[in-house]
Amino acid sequence: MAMLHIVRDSGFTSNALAQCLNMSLPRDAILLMDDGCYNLQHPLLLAALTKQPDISIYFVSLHANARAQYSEQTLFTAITFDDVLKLIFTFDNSITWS
Amino acid sequence: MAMLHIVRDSGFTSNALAQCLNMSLPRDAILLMDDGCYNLQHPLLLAALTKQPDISIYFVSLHANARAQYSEQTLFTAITFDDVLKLIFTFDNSITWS
Amino acid sequence: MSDVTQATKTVAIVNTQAPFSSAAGKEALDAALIFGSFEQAISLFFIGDGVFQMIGDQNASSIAVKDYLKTFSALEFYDIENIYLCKESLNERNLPANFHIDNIQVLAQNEFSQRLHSHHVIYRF
Amino acid sequence: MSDVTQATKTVAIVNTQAPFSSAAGKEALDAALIFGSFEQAISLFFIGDGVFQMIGDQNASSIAVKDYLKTFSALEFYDIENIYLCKESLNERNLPANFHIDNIQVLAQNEFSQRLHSHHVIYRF
Amino acid sequence: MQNTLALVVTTPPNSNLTTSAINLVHAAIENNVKVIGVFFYQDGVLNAAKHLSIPSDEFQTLTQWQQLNSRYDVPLYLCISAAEKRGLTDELNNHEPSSHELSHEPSQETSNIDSVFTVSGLGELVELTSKAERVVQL
Amino acid sequence: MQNTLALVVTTPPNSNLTTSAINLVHAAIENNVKVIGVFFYQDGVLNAAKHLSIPSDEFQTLTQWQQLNSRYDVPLYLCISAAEKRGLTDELNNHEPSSHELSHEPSQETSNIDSVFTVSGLGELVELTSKAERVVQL
Repeated sequence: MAMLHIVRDSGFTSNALAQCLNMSLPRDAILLMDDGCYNLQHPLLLAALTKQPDISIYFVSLHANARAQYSEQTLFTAITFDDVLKLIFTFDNSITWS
Repeated sequence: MAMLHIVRDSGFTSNALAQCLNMSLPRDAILLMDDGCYNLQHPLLLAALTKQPDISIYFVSLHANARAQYSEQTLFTAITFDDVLKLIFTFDNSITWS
Repeated sequence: MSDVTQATKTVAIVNTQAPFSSAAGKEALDAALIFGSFEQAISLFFIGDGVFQMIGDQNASSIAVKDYLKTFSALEFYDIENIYLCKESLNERNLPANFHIDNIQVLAQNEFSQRLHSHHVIYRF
Repeated sequence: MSDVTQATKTVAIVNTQAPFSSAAGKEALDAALIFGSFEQAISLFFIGDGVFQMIGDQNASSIAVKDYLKTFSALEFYDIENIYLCKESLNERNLPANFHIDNIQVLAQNEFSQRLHSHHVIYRF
Repeated sequence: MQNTLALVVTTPPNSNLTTSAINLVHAAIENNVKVIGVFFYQDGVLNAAKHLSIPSDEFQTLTQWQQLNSRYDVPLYLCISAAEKRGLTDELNNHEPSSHELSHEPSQETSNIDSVFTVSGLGELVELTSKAERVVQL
Repeated sequence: MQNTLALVVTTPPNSNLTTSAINLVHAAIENNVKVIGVFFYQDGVLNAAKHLSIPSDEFQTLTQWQQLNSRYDVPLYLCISAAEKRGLTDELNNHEPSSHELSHEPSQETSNIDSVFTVSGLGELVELTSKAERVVQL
């Protein structure tokens, strides 16, 4: 089943991001929420773009903007809470890393 | 001034250990307490033994034993709570990483 | 996408924290046992510092922690048999495969992840 | 070893956490301001994710957080002028040296650490 | 058929992470997803503390939960075993207050849990998990 | 001259980290170090929750603090602003209880803070910091 990984922590402080990336499979998606948005600039996430090119990466734009976090990566998709809800029902299951 | 670094978190989950090592200077000491004892086997701490040979490393043996954590390193000193208290007054100041 | 019926719903409880400094491990086990008592299909996963919950020769009472680790033996009573532990997490911590309960399946990361993906609901502690 | 007299006691408050998800940053600032109001010699340090507290163009109110970051401007009022930020932490996070208050001194790790060591009491948040 | 969602909240009321959980419930309501229940566990139980005093210019988490319950009928389940370990209880006095006391002192308390929360056990989590089409832990 | 120590506790009562803080205070007393005060801040304020219900076979953190205060005169200072944000208050009822109520109902509560804790502000932290020879944050 395809899994939605909800990342709510900074990968610079905790290993939530690293663990998420270790557990993700090709059809999965990663959703950066809350402090997870600090990972937009994290080397591990940027490396995942080349290592796991099939994975989709989303971030809640409200949360990123509040933190003055931006990304030059066109492969990261900025979304709203309505979109988060759609993702929850699009994917088979979800895990929250925080 | 010589500083006592009290580490209470596992370096496998948080960056407390890494931050402590970044901030430690030659005459400092590191004290592993509570979940900090999981660092007895952490590569960063083992690497510090060669990179920062002047630094002293202590651990609360009660906390390490409760967690079934051991070390083959003779450079790590097992201590009691009475010794912790002595360290607090031996060093000029302390910082707690957790 | 939802072809899940209630009868086949499987639940995974993922443990990522060490046992003594936070209530997470105990509260995860409490939840697992309740799911078991309601005869729900439940699996336990241990990854990262969560593997410290399963290693042998720990002595919780010496630091005045009630030994909830002993309660893991109740899993068998509720027929909870899917207990998975991440091999890479063990190796990274230089831990031997010496556990305080039987029936633990040590899986390489990829297989561990595959098993996790097969569950309908996942709680992480 | 203790040649410290009360009159010369200096206090460092070290910030290691990002501003919005926990109360740590606000409670550290509350403490700093009280020390300042009692005319104690106090310095602020920002390292790791703590540097996120100081970067410009944040918008706390958009996520319904009361903007305690604005309160940092009160530091000046209490003559708290020693505000240090770790350069390596900034670089690691790919952040520009764009801050929401003035008078921040960006120091390389070693000098940052030397300054920290010179304080008698250190609180970490 | 309407989609159904259950939420498990494990973060305390003074964290912005809890604001995100509340926002997700609002998004669900606006998108015609039925939230069949919010289950409060771990440090999330602190959301039910009746006497939480947040400055009036800060986000009022408790007021938000109260509105979600009263306006939109979102059931809020509190895990009482996790709550009791964190100082919350619905048995402050182990006796029945007499009618005399009730008439004289309306604020006589037997609980420090806000009444909008349904005191529950982990069995409720099993129920929600089995009933909801999707479950999210926040 | 006797060494003096102040402690700042920021961990909650259901964590073994708090047990370590208590052990350090005991070690201080046994080694003739004077603990001039313990200041409870951040999540440490939850240690003062009066109604915490820990199963009797688990570590009774509150009882330990009570003993340190009553037997060894260790002052326990609670940061009230941090406490109020976490549901603790010493003003449950904003009126004086009448003598009638007091005689009839001894458990009439005006506070959910255990009486062994001294309700304080951050000024007390400044005081302890300046007075103690060493300060440790646990």
